[in-house]
Amino acid sequence: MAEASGMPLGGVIFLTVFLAIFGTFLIFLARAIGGRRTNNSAAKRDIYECGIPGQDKRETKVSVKFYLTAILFILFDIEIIFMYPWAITFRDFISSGQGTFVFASMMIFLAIFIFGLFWEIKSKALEWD
Amino acid sequence: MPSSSFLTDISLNHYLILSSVLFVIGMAGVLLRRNVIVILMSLELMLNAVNISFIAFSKFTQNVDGQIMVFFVMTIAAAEAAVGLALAVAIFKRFKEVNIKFFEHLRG
Amino acid sequence: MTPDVFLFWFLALLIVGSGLAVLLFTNPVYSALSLAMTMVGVAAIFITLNAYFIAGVQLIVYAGAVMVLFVMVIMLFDIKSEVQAFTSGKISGAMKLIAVGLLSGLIVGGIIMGQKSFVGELSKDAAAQVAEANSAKMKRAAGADAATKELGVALFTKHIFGFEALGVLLTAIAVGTVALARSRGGTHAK
Amino acid sequence: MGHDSFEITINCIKLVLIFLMMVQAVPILVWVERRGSAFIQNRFGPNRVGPLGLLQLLADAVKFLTKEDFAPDRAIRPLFYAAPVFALIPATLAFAAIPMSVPLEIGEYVFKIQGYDMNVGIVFILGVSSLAAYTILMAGWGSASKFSLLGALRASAQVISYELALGLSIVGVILLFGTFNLTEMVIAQQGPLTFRAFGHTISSQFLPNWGIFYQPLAAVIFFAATFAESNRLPFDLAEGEAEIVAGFHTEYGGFKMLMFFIGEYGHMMLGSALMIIFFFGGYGIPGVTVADVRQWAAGITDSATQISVITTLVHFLSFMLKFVLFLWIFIWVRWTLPRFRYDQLMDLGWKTMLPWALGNTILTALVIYLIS
Repeated sequence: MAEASGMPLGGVIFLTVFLAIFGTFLIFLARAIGGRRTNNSAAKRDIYECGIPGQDKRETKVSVKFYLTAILFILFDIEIIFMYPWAITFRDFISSGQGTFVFASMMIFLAIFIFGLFWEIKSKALEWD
Repeated sequence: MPSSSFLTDISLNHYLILSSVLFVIGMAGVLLRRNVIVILMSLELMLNAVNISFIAFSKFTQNVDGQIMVFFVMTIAAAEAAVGLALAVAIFKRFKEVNIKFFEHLRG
Repeated sequence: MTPDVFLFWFLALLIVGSGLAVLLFTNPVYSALSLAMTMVGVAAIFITLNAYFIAGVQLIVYAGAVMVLFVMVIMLFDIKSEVQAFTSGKISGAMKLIAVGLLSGLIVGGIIMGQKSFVGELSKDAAAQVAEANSAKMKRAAGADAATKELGVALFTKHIFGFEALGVLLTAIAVGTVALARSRGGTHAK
Repeated sequence: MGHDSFEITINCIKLVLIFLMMVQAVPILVWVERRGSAFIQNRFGPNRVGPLGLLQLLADAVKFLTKEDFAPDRAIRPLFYAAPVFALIPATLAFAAIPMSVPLEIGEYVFKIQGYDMNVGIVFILGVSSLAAYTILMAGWGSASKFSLLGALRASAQVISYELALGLSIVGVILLFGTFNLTEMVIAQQGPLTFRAFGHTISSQFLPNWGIFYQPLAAVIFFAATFAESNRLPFDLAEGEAEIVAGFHTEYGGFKMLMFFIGEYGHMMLGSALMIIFFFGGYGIPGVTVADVRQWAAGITDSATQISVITTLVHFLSFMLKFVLFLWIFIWVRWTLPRFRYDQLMDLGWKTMLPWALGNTILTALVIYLIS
């Protein structure tokens, strides 16, 4: 029992820890080997900009579309996740004679999904200009 | 009773204690923090704590219903986060404020 | 110390630590990132409880979608770290802390006291059951995702109404949030 | 991790080896990309250092290492430095779950040629690779530059938009195989192409039983979505010299930049590997089954260990051949197709690929329902 649950997870954790240590080591290695700062002007230490004073991110105007996209992504993502257990059991349901019922219930779900998607498209929530 | 068996025998109780500790952290967050977004995050923390105990019960009673409940809870939590953030952002856009104290003035 | 025990304590520490970090960081970006870490830890706990599919869903939905939305909103609207992150008022704050402490004491104490009653019996009975179920699982080890199939079957027979209702709920929320997000304030954040 | 310390050690070494393989592949891919683009555009490309310019890789690595480590004053240091480290993790974790060959049997030990066998392979891979959005957001926010922030928001919105189409196209694949497990999928794709419908069996001697013949639409959508997921042309809208400079890694240079590259190429490799597993028979060889290969190996040698080693090696080579082919397609497309505009990209993801993937799911379910 210990093996069944411990094996893949132990590998994942080992790899994560290894990667974190390895990555940190690389950063420090690059810091140690890398060249030293010779030019120490304010312009060099500033963020990237094409010849004018650097603009902080706080003055940046950002479209709310990004956040709307993220919200819609969450909702549709969950609906897609709901299809996974359905997809994996669909053949079993068919062979046990419940295929019609499960197929119909998923089609109702998909109809709601498609209605939502087309409403978003029609309401121009997904329009980028 | 912290004994050697408490440390080495992982039973249902361990998962329940973990779950309750996480729940309390989430509740402290809801009560103590003032930023609406952090309060929403603490709510997610509480829901996660409940999910742990659902899954633990599901395993120790060999009943898959607990997992389905978690599935539903996750869905509703995500929906709640979406609506909550949409509300917080709508208020923030208008009043530039995320402090929970400020929200008192929104009545009427 | 078997690997499972080590994993549990490691993950419990990770979860409680990053959960506390959510509470204690005054900068919401760090709070959100530590909450994402908590979510990943909870997913790992689900794997130790053999709920593989739910662990994956936890990663995809919570860590991959909900927390990304939180981080994105905090970055998009540049919600700064607060000067006064915690509620003001020493007395009310203390009262809240006491309430939290009492509740936590109650829960943990209740569980530990109740070890011999309901919970204890359950976990003892369950140990035998788990052994039984595991021996059954060994026999059909070929079907690696038997547990997930079981979940699917239960979802589409017993809980079919909840499933359809959630579909409606999600669509309603998709419509509602879009309406809410563009209600007023123009199309730009500032 | 295993039954005894020997097995645990081997499994850990295996994980490290998989990671090192990915890291080693990056400079080679960069070289192939530069030479390949030069070939496509009728140029020379790097050809001065070493034979065919191969030592250019080494020179580049040395150059990256000796660059000054630099962070802007306004940057949020913890996030700025953590982002490249995090960039390594999602792609590697997901790639380690890919089965690359038949298990190796030495004595009583069975070693899988994959990092770990998550029994919900696809769900695990999707979940882990969806964590890549944090790297982008951390880098964008940590740099404190407006170009980085805009690039990060663009990149993460793009990544999550295409995750929908990606996830939905996989539903058809799961319906087809009825499993989440990648190894079982590969096993299901062995042998000649066989359709079973209404009690008849139609079999072809020439074509292998690959997923692409059942799910061509899903394959196209999946492949296109992996391009967007790995932020590569024609979907590399996170970068753009004229608008947002280098996107979320504007402020990065030297080795930190290289680590982002490893992450990007890691996603490319993951996309190719998944493409092979889902639609091109995994490590299987067309027209030959694993049993055939084992029999052939038994004709060469008697030792059971050697038979197993040969079988594993042959299938590993088959996997690698397909893998390299798909990586080349990734590079080829980059230098052939023009870029999209951002609104076109979002339109393609939400209004074209998502409905088509939905249609594919419904069609697959309908066909499976009708023929059985």
